[in-house]
Amino acid sequence: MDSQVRFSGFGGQGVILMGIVLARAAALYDRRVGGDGKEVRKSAIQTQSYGPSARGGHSKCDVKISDAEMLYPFVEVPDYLVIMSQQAYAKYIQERKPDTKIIIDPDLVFDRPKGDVYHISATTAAEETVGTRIVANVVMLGAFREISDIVSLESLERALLESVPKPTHDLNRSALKLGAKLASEAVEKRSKG
Amino acid sequence: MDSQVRFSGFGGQGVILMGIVLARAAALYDRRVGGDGKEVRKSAIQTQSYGPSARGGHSKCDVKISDAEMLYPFVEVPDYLVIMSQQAYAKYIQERKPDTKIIIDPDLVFDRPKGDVYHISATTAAEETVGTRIVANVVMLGAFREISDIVSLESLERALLESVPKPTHDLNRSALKLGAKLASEAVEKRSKG
Amino acid sequence: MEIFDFYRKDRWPHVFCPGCGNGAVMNCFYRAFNELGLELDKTAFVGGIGCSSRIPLYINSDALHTTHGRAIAFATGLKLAKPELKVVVFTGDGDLGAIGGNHFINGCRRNVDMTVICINNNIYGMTGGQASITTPHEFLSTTTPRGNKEYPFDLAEIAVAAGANYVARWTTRHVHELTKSIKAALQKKGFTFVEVVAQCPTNFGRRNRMADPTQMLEWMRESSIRRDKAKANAVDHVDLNLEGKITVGEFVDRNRECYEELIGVSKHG
Amino acid sequence: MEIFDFYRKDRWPHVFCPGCGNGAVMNCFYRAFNELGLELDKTAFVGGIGCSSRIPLYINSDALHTTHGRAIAFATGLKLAKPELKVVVFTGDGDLGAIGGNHFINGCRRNVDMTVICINNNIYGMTGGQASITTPHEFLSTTTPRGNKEYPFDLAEIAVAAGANYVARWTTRHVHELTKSIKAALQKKGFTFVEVVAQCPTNFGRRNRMADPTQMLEWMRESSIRRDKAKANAVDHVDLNLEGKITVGEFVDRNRECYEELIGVSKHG
Amino acid sequence: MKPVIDPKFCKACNICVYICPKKCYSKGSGIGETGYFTAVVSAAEKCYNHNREGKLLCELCILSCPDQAISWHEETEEEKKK
Amino acid sequence: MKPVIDPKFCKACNICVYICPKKCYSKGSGIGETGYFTAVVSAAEKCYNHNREGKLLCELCILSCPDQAISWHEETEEEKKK
Amino acid sequence: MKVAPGEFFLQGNEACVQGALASGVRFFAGYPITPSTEIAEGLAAKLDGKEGVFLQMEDEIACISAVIGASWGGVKSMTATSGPGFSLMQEAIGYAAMSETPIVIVDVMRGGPSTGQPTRASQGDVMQTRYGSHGDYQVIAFAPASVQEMFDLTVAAFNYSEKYRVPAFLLSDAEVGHMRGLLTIPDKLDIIGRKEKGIRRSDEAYDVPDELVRPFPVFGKGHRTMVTGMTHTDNSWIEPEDVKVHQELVKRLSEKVLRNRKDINKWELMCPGSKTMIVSYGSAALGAKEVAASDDKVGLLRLKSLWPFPEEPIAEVARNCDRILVSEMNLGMMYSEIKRVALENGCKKVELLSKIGGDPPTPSEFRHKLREMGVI
Amino acid sequence: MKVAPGEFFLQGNEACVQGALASGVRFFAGYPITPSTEIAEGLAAKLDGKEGVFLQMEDEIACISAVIGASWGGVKSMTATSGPGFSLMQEAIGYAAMSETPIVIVDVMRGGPSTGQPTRASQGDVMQTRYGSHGDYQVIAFAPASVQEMFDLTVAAFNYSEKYRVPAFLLSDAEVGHMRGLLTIPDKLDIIGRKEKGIRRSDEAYDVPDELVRPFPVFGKGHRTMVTGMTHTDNSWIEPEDVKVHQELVKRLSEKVLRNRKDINKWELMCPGSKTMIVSYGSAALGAKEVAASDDKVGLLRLKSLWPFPEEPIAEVARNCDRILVSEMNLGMMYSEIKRVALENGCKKVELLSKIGGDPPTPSEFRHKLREMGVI
Ligand SMILES: Cc1ncc(C[n+]2csc(CCOP(=O)(O)OP(=O)(O)O)c2C)c(N)n1
Ligand SMILES: Cc1ncc(C[n+]2csc(CCOP(=O)(O)OP(=O)(O)O)c2C)c(N)n1
Ligand code: SF4
Ligand code: SF4
Ligand code: SF4
Ligand code: SF4
Ligand code: SF4
Ligand code: SF4
Ligand SMILES: [Mg+2]
Ligand SMILES: [Mg+2]
Repeated sequence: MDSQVRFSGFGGQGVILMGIVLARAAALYDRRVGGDGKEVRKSAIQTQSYGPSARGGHSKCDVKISDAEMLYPFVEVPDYLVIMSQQAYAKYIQERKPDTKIIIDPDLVFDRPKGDVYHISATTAAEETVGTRIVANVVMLGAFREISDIVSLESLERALLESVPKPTHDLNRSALKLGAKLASEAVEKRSKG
Repeated sequence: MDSQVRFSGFGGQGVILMGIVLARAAALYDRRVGGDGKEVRKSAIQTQSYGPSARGGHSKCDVKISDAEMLYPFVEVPDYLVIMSQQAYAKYIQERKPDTKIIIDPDLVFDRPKGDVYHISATTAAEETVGTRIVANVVMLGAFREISDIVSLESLERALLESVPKPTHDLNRSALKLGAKLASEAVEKRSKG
Repeated sequence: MEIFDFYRKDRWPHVFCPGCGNGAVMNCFYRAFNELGLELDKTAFVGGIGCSSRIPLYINSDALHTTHGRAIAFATGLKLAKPELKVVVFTGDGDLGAIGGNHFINGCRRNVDMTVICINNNIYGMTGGQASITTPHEFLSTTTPRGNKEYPFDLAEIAVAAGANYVARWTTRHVHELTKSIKAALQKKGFTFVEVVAQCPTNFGRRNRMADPTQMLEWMRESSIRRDKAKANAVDHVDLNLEGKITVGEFVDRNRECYEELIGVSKHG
Repeated sequence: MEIFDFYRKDRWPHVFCPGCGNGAVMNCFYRAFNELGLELDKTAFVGGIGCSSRIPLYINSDALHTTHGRAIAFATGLKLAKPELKVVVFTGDGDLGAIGGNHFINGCRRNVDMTVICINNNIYGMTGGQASITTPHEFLSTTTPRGNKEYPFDLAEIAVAAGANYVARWTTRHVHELTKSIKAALQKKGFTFVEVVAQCPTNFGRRNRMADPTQMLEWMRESSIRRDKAKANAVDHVDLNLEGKITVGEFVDRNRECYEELIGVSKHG
Repeated sequence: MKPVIDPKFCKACNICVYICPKKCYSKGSGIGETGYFTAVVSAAEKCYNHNREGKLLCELCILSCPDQAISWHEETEEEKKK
Repeated sequence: MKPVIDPKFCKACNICVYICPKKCYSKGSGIGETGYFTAVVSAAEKCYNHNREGKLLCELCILSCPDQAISWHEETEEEKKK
Repeated sequence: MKVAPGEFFLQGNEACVQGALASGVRFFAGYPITPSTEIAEGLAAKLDGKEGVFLQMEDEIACISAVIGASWGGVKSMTATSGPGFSLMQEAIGYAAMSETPIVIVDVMRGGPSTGQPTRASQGDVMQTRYGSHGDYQVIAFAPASVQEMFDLTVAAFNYSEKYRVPAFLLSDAEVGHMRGLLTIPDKLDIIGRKEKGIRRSDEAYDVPDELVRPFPVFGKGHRTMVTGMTHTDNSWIEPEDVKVHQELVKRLSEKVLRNRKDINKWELMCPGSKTMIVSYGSAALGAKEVAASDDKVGLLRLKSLWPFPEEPIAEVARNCDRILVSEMNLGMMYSEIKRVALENGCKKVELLSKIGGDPPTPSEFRHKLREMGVI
Repeated sequence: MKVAPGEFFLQGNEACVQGALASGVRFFAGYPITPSTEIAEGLAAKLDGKEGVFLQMEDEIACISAVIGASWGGVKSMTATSGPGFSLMQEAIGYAAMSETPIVIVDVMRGGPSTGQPTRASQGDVMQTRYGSHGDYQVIAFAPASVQEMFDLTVAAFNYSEKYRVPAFLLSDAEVGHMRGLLTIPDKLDIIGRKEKGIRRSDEAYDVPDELVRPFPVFGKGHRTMVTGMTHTDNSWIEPEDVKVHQELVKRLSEKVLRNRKDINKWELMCPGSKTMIVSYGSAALGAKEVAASDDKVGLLRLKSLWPFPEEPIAEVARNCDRILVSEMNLGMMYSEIKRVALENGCKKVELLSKIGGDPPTPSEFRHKLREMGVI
């Protein structure tokens, strides 16, 4: 089975990193032992929309994860759509299926889409809880993992820590956990609401 | 009917000019009135072997003259082969038919070909008679015309004078005449010998 | 003319990063152009490819956004075909001095009447921060991860040696001097060249401990030295490059006849 | 080593016209190379396209006869790939200064160890006499039938401004001085440049009332002026160009570290 | 005259804050329309051009602002009194 | 030592005639093997290097000849006497 | 500059100069290269600054860049070169196509690859003309085979370049460029002028359907034109990331040339009914002319234009003959295209007479080949 | 420099860097250009002067010139660029072909013509790769469609370049170059070294028939080599006017590539028996993979090498199917070649799915097209 994920936001938020870490985790580490005792591998490809230089504007990063060999590696319509800015919302909200799970940061996205929507205040939470909005993307990634359960927390964490400077490892670990927490709260709230 | 003419020698002798003047004469001026009272035109094309810059070595200039529209403008095997250096002799003597008329300057060509050969000492004659070997090519052209009679003397002279600087007109006229004279002598000698 | 008569306001905010030096050069250019009373419809702007080279597209006039490095060559044809036009080229250190180096020196030599403004941000901004021919010795870039081992060009000195009529260099920390030099360049016939050392916080500053644009302005202030002073100290320009200084000032101001005058080109409207 | 150990005698007489200046430069080069005791098998010769650029093919050594204008770029790759080779470039005013201008100035700047000898005959010899970037003002050529309206480059001054380690200019009327400068250039590390103003009687002389090669040598003798004298009279090089003078002498002799040293390239045999 | 920042254009580079010799500008604190913390004119009355007619002085801010976000405006009567 | 012209290489440019300060060369008059009027060494005995051993002097001719047509040779006993 | 009508004896390259002048060329930038140099030299003598500008530049890239720049100044402009210079011009040729700048480029072909044979003829650049620059674009190219056609097709290149706002090429070769022969300049020539924005004329250029070719906004006339080689909208704002904008633009650039094939393509047909047809162009077709004139088993389709690819005349010939002999002075470049069209149209035997090295195939060589094929 | 075997998660361009290092690249000269720049940046980090040289130069012409020069110094050398830079390199590419210099050129294709779409993928340079320089020559070109192939085919490009002394290309695109995925570097790789004159090794390069490929005389080893882009004899003396010498040389240059098609060409075949076959390559083939895997009416021939033109696998496919759908991210470039071969082999229906603008064709778009064709 394939999972198709799209992360979007504005330049500088680290949206691309989210996709890289997810795909890396799936491709390198998220291997389970199958029924026949053999290692079952996933294949994962990350692609991105690549604008000129680092000049704000919207930014998009796609990840496709497959249990079998990857044939077509691009996301056609995402199963998961993570949106971290109003601009990105406007641009990417159309490309979804009825059952696409949508995860937004409600402090940065002003519109409120209909459907299977999760509100994760990653930016505010990052600033308030771990002290810097720089890791808002990691918070969101943690939340995404909790909601999607596409990869294990361990492999995601391992891929994450390989991709960020050593001195920030603790910070990033906390951010990932914080995301998971926000997600369970959101899920709970939804199931209640 | 087509006439195919090849002039050859070394760079600096003015071999190309010979061909240009002949072709120009044929193309522009050598028009006779035909049986039906209409002007009969020839078509004439001049082509050349074009080496890098003006650095000695052999030099070749072809002229093809046709009574009808020109189809294939390159000389395959010449009807007339004019040779003004030993190097050119070595290079071009092979490409001829049994009846190709060969005209050589015997002071510059050391070999003696067999066949229909005319010896025209154009260079020596130019130096001795008109005072400069610079016009040896024009002397040779005059001789060639006399032998071949492909174009009229008038049209050849007109084309020649258009192609050389005004102050040299008399010189060139004399050279052309000198050539004609050398040619009649050579023809005479041959018919005798 | 207000600034947004000169620039295409409908394209604002422009694409340049926060703090990018291009904007300051635009301000000074507009100021000089306006104060001279020049007319937009009698002026054409030409750019190559690069962040800096995109400025012509923001100006409310005819703009020729060309290929990388060839702006001066395009401008030469345009100017000679329509000599009544004033022609201004916006270019970058990479566009003018790397791939376009030959057209640059030949432009100076040929002396066709045009003003060339080179925004030298010491880096390839548009492509994400590779070293350019003006990246200072030992500075970092994505293609010099161990520090730049080459030494930079002194574009202004080369323009002098190649024959330009007017040559000046300033930094974006010298907005008034820059404005004055742009004016001088626009007024003089022949090939005139103004180089502006400008900040690229995103791709040059960030890798060289000057991520904040104001740090870059401060660096320029500290490194600048007037050319007359530098000359008095008898250091040749290559040595100056070795020291990482930025010589600023007017480098040359002469009156060689421009190419159009020399060939007697007539204005065919 | 006799001269015809150095040159490929089986290719003689060479293709150059009677009286062509290329031959004198070849003599001086052989002399310098031989007197320094350099070895043919440890040297590679690179040329672009042009009469002058064909000299490498006549030398009894490895020769890279390249594309028009790019000899320095080819030589740069060759040298960096095989640093133990001595690399010498033969080029012409068109090859080096017109189409190759950018590689020329960047070569000077980058300072890869090589010696570049430019035979400046003020014309495109090979293609039959079109103006080049060094054709003097008002001189005739097939593309300047009313006299050249452009002003020439001063290649040696540009090399100085661009950063070459050694720069000298002589004419073929200065065979001894030329030999000495070629020696100096071959001995110095880094980018060294020797420009030789040379006669092209066929395509420059003939159109400028100097069809006889000796007239050209005489013209060079009369027009030459030592650079120190010229400098003392405080005329800048552009003005000198205007006057049609040929400044000769050593222009610069400095010891910037060469690129191979800077990047610490190791000799991989 | 007083300088005014257009929040639609300001990209919060803070060059104005750095360059103004009279410290008329300060860093912004709230997120602007464009998502940036746009700078603010915090002390227009200190500017050389405060209550001044005719040719403007200094202008370092306007010439240096990369985003053409600063422009001159008439002061209100109240501001003039500062 | 004396200079000798190789008629297979000489292209008759007459640079040697022009350049020699001692007028050792003169223009040729007869057509050579290559079709050129090759120059001739007409007064080798005037050369700085006439009857000289060791490092050669002057050499303007040899360095200037475009066709590598001039080379040094031992003089014959007879020539040495000139 | 006016060109006097009459008869002249000229070199092919000189006839091209006359054609350019007759078309109203006002700017030429060139860099010397054998065997095209006479075109530059001829225009250097004529364009003296008063009636137009001749500029020799530092390299071929500068030349074609200046030529494009000059065209935006509203004048007809042109360059001429040969293989090595043509290769250097490729980037800017793509720019001219993308920016829809009318310019004329003459390539007098010599033997390649690389420096190859500077003084000898070839037809090795015909595919480069079509595909030499990166990306999708279409051009117009003519292939003269005589002094007269050097003139006529130079005029055609200028005309179609203006009409469709597309770079147009004259693909000559060292033989045709250096050949001397008669040129007749007629009293009246049809010259198409710039399809200028803001000016409506009863000009042929305006026959072009407007949805494909836009009027040309000359600089300095208040249009506030933006010209760019980036993907751009119809009002020239750059949109380098927009899929739709790119598709519309690039497809239109191709379509405006392809859809007008009928208008552009030119050819000569000899003995059209023959069961064996030679298809050739330029110098390579001259030997075939002689053969077709003398042998009625053999006909000739001589292409005077190579791009846009003349599908129709080739298809027509293919439908009516048994076999085709393609002749070119390269290793078989147009051959594959011609073969494809021939196969599509039911002609299954398509052979190649390829000759490189500088000499055009002779009538004898054609006959030899035809004999081998069992035709004669 | 050794490359560690193992599994890595990398960008396509980074995998290319690894492939180059694994092949033993010792010289890289580059000029930044999107979307290829990561290749230069990656090699800048690795080639520090000790184990090889990284050089950023003044332009792309200088880069490829230096790369050729370095190859004559005996080292494996390479450059990487995209459309505009690729166009500038064309003259020197012809020189490399003519001088038989082994070099590798990576073109990460973006949308053209001209500056076009710097950040978006295309396949608009495939014909330019074959025909971009003047004159007749042949090259070798591979088209990767995954991160792994960016590695594998870089190695192949180096190997075949050495084996046949010919410039070899990696024709990637912005999607494949920027895609991140798994790369497996095996423990052992087959690497072909320089076929050096004076040194006989039991190296695969020596399998090449000697009458076509000459041993390579590295500079500085006393060979007194002459290298030239002019027409030259076998001992490298220039003979620019000699017809025979030119014919022999230029034909050999082509033949050594064309005759070894079987050795060089690589492809992937899915559902070979299908009556409808898609023929595609690179990014454009990815959607087709999904379709062919899920629908047994449709097969796929995915070309991994484009030049020399893979006649044989296409002919084979054409002989066994009813119709072919060619899919490419240009307006139909390989399409015409494929159609010719298909027609020759009796397959008459050849259709095109062309998509430009940056996005590779999706499986849905393939299905839509196939439905239109009445296949599914
Ligand atoms: C022929 C070619 N090579 C490379 C590029 C890629 N490119 C685009 S902009 C640029 C560098 C621009 O640098 P600079 O001129 O300094 O402008 P900046 O962005 O720094 O203002 C490069 C290399 C290109 N567009 N064309
Ligand atoms: C790209 C390219 N453009 C033009 C030419 C034609 N060409 C060959 S040599 C030459 C000029 C050579 O002039 P220069 O370098 O001064 O050498 P010279 O012959 O004067 O010694 C030219 C323009 C070429 N070979 N390649
Ligand atoms: S990358 Fe640098 S030069 Fe380009 S817009 Fe950003 S700051 Fe300015
Ligand atoms: S053309 Fe000039 S440079 Fe070339 S060989 Fe002749 S004299 Fe020398
Ligand atoms: S300088 Fe301009 S853009 Fe920067 S903070 Fe101040 S007002 Fe905003
Ligand atoms: S004009 Fe000067 S003093 Fe006034 S706000 Fe601007 S920078 Fe400050
Ligand atoms: S200089 Fe040399 S080539 Fe010239 S005439 Fe004297 S010997 Fe002969
Ligand atoms: S060495 Fe000097 S003096 Fe002797 S022949 Fe030669 S030029 Fe004359
Ligand atoms: Mg820059
Ligand atoms: Mg020259």
